[in-house]
Amino acid sequence: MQYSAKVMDHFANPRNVGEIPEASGVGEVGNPACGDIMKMSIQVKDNVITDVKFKTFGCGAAIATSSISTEMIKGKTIDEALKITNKAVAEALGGLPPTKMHCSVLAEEAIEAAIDDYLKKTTGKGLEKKKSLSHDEHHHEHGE
Amino acid sequence: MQYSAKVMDHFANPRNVGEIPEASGVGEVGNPACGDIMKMSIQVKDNVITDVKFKTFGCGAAIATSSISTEMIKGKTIDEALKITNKAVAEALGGLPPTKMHCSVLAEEAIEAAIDDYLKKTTGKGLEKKKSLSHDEHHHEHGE
Amino acid sequence: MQNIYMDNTSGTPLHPEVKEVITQFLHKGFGNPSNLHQFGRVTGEAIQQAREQVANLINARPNEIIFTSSGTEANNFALKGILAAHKKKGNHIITSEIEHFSVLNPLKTLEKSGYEVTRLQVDKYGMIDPEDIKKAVKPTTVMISVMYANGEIGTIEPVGEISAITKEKDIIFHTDAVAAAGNIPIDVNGTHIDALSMSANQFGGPSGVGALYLREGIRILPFIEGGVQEGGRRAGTENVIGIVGMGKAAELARLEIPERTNKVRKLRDRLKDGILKTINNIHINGHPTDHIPGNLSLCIEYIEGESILLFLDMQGIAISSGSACTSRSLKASHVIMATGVDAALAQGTVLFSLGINNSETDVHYILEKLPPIVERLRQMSPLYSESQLSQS
Amino acid sequence: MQNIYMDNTSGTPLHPEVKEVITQFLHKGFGNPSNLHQFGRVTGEAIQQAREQVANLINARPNEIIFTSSGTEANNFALKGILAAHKKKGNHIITSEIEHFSVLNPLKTLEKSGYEVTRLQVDKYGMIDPEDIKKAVKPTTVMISVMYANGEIGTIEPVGEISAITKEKDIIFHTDAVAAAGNIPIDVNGTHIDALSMSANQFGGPSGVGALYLREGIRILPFIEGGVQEGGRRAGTENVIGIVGMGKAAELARLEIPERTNKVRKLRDRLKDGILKTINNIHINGHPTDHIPGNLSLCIEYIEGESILLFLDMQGIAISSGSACTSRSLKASHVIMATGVDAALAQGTVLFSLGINNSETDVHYILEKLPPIVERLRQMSPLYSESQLSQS
Ligand SMILES: Cc1ncc(COP(=O)(O)O)c(C=O)c1O
Ligand SMILES: Cc1ncc(COP(=O)(O)O)c(C=O)c1O
Repeated sequence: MQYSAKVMDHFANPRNVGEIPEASGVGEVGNPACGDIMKMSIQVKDNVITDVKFKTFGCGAAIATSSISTEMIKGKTIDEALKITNKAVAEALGGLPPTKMHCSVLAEEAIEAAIDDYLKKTTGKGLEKKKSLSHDEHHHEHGE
Repeated sequence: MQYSAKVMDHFANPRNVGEIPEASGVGEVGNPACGDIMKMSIQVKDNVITDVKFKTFGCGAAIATSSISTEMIKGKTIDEALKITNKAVAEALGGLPPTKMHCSVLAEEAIEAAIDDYLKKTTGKGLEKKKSLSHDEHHHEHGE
Repeated sequence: MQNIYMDNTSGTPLHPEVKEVITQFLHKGFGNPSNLHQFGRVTGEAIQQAREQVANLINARPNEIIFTSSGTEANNFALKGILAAHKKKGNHIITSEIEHFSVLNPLKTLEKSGYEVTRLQVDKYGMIDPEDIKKAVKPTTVMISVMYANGEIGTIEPVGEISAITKEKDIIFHTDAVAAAGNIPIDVNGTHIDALSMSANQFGGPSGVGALYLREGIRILPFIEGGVQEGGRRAGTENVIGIVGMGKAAELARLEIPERTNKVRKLRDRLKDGILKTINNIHINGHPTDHIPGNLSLCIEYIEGESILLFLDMQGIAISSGSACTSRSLKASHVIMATGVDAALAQGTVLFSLGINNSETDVHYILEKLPPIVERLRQMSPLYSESQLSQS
Repeated sequence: MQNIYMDNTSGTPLHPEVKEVITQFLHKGFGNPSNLHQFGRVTGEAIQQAREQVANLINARPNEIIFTSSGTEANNFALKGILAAHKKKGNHIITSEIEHFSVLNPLKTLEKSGYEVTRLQVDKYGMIDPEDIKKAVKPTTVMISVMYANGEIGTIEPVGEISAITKEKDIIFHTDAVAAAGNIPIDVNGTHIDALSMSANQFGGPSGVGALYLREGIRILPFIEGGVQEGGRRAGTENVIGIVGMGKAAELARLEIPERTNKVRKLRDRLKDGILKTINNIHINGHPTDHIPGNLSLCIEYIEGESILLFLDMQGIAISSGSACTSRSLKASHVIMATGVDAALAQGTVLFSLGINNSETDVHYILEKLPPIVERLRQMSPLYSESQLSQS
């Protein structure tokens, strides 16, 4: 398994690391048993994501997908941000090894969770229905 | 599998090759399906084996055991010759590879067959009972 | 003394360029290719390159190549792994009588666990009749395993016709191409082959490294189980040196097959003609035209193969009596017997397998040394004197 | 940039003398050892010598050594081959939770075909309690397979006590000694071991070659079936180069184990002390004293192993996160989890495995580079900021 140059760049020099002190929305997804946790905070103004920061516990791909997805949603409207798929995240990185595709799913979920939190805070209810990401897409490989 | 120097010597320079024109006794044992045929002819005078010759179709060990067993019985009495075991033949050669032990059995049987033939011709009946050589001693190995 | 090696079926000498590549690699690579760090990357990339080189040899894709520790392992893996993955489809497998022990023995074991095996007979050239396959197919037939070419007698089987049948009837076609790959052109797509075994030391690579080609989409269960090497299909830390050597050997073979064939076939025919001219009562095994270029298998009447081999060895000539594996066994080769040769004659089998290492000089030297050896052994043989008597 | 290799568990660099022996052999030997002629004899003798060298390493007899293509194959062979040969005796096997996948996965397959497997738990050091074995034994117990030492955390298991139990109860004792053989002294007669797996690239030999020691008298069915190589127990043309290299590596290891241990353990302890001094919230895995000399496995809290590995790689330092095989998997190592470490902490596992290739300079360099990497990753970790909050 080799990471692309783009993955290594985002891993070695991650963009937008940190937390926004009084964020409009915060989302945290993943759990340690699965290997990764992503926490994303967004600042929203006039329906546009003006700032975004992440903190990630995870492998190289988890950090890289977090980093690139912050770049991808910054300046976008909520609707535009919600349209970003995990495939788009992976493609923006020049591809991910098959065993690491689940990291891009996690990035998509983290964006969604942050937006959901923002919507809940502002409108009182979250996303209509979450893009249900079936667990099947997490291809785990356990040395078998 | 390697042959001992003694085996290679008897194989490369076999002693007593041939047939005795008017032999006192002739024995032929083995069959092509098993891989070897030994034919031994003896000249007997006053119960002593005065001459012996062999012809053998077979592997290196078959030729070597034939050769050495002719040396071992030449000059011996019938009774002495009958006491020579396949183990003694193998030992005289400095040992045989396990898969080739059956050749020494064949040599023992060839001597016996020649003596049997001689006794039949002279006394009208052969050996009382042949040393029954069980077929188990032929360890064949078939690539399994 | 001469040093003539004419036992290429048992293993070819390492090609000088393969030696070179291995020597270089010894000094540069040792990382475990499973690892992410720089050392792992070096070996990982070397293995990937070898995978491409081996794939190219048979017109496959790199991910369809699974490295193994031998042709033998590839055969075990193909049979046990593919059948286990297709249990629901059926339990019948068709093969031939003249397969290598690494196909025959696993099939015997599978038979004990409930599989049904049909073993096709061959004609006097060791050739399978594709019509027999059609007749043998049942609704429960999962797989046909027939060798591409026979290493002992050289005969090339009609794999094209066989693959047409298996493709039409949706049966998995495995072929043991150990004796063929690297020696004759193979195209697993031109001829629709699902699984194919090969071995590096049949074409200038090191011994103890092989590969299984497995068509994308064909399911297989791992045979050696453990870690996720070879895409999770074959566990165990890779024999990196061997794999790198196999890759280089495959690349060279692909480029040089026409030229090698030309050279080797010419030498082989010269040896054959010379022997037939100087020694009587010789039976040539295998197909007269459809054979591996360097293969010359003979039965020399009245005498036995190992004795011939040993006398030739004393003259510095290395050949084999039958296959490498049967040269330690006592019975006549099952392959020669299957072609209908009688037992005594079959015992006189010797195999000259020529390769790019051989020259005209080798052929002349053998033609000088062989006849007196044969004569000497015949003089020692009870079968010869009897036959002379019966003729007079 | 530095080139520091501290991933000896994944495979040691080739010992210079092993390189030398392989290079020499490349130019001299290629004959198939099954053959009777001069070329076959050269390789046959080389393999025989290697068999003696490997036997000497563990105080076995040469005919008790069966060469394989890896430690993985040796494990598959031992489990499947010995159990198949003792079907009448029973169907129960005892093993541990922390075995390598090349033991765990074959056992899963065997379970599907009717075997019963008991997996023993380990304590916080990864140590098996021999009392648990006594409790687990049943009348149907055929075999106990417990590793000699664990490659991921270094813990050496109480094989002496285990073998006393198996000997008394007449149960076959197999041990996966891949991580131990060549690194610590082993005596299969001093400690009564019936079967033992090893791998050459754990002690300076090439990768992709291993061996199974099998006590004379213990029955086994071939796992790779075909020809009669390795005394009819393991088919397939031999990886001669690999075997010759393994032999030399075994000979060198046997002579140098005390000296190597001394050197490597000192460096390892220095690295451990340095890390504990400069980085907080570190958990050391494995047994504090009974461990493979060069093994230093750590969980670094709040951060994940692969990220650490990648940053170290950028600095020219090669280590592994858990075992070579799990470094491609996503889950925390089953070994670390079995010692009771919690899931998040287990994700932060890194393994420094030192070898004779390492020096003081390497240790200093790592102690300089590691702390800022840990700090940087912790600053990026949501777990770290939360823990800081909860502490303040
Ligand atoms: C304990 C243990 N067993 C088995 C293996 C597998 O051996 P190989 O890499 O030779 O396949 C390893 C590999 O690291 C190991 O550490
Ligand atoms: C047709 C055939 N299949 C399989 C094999 C076994 O291959 P390997 O020697 O790589 O184990 C051979 C060996 O000569 C062979 O000729």
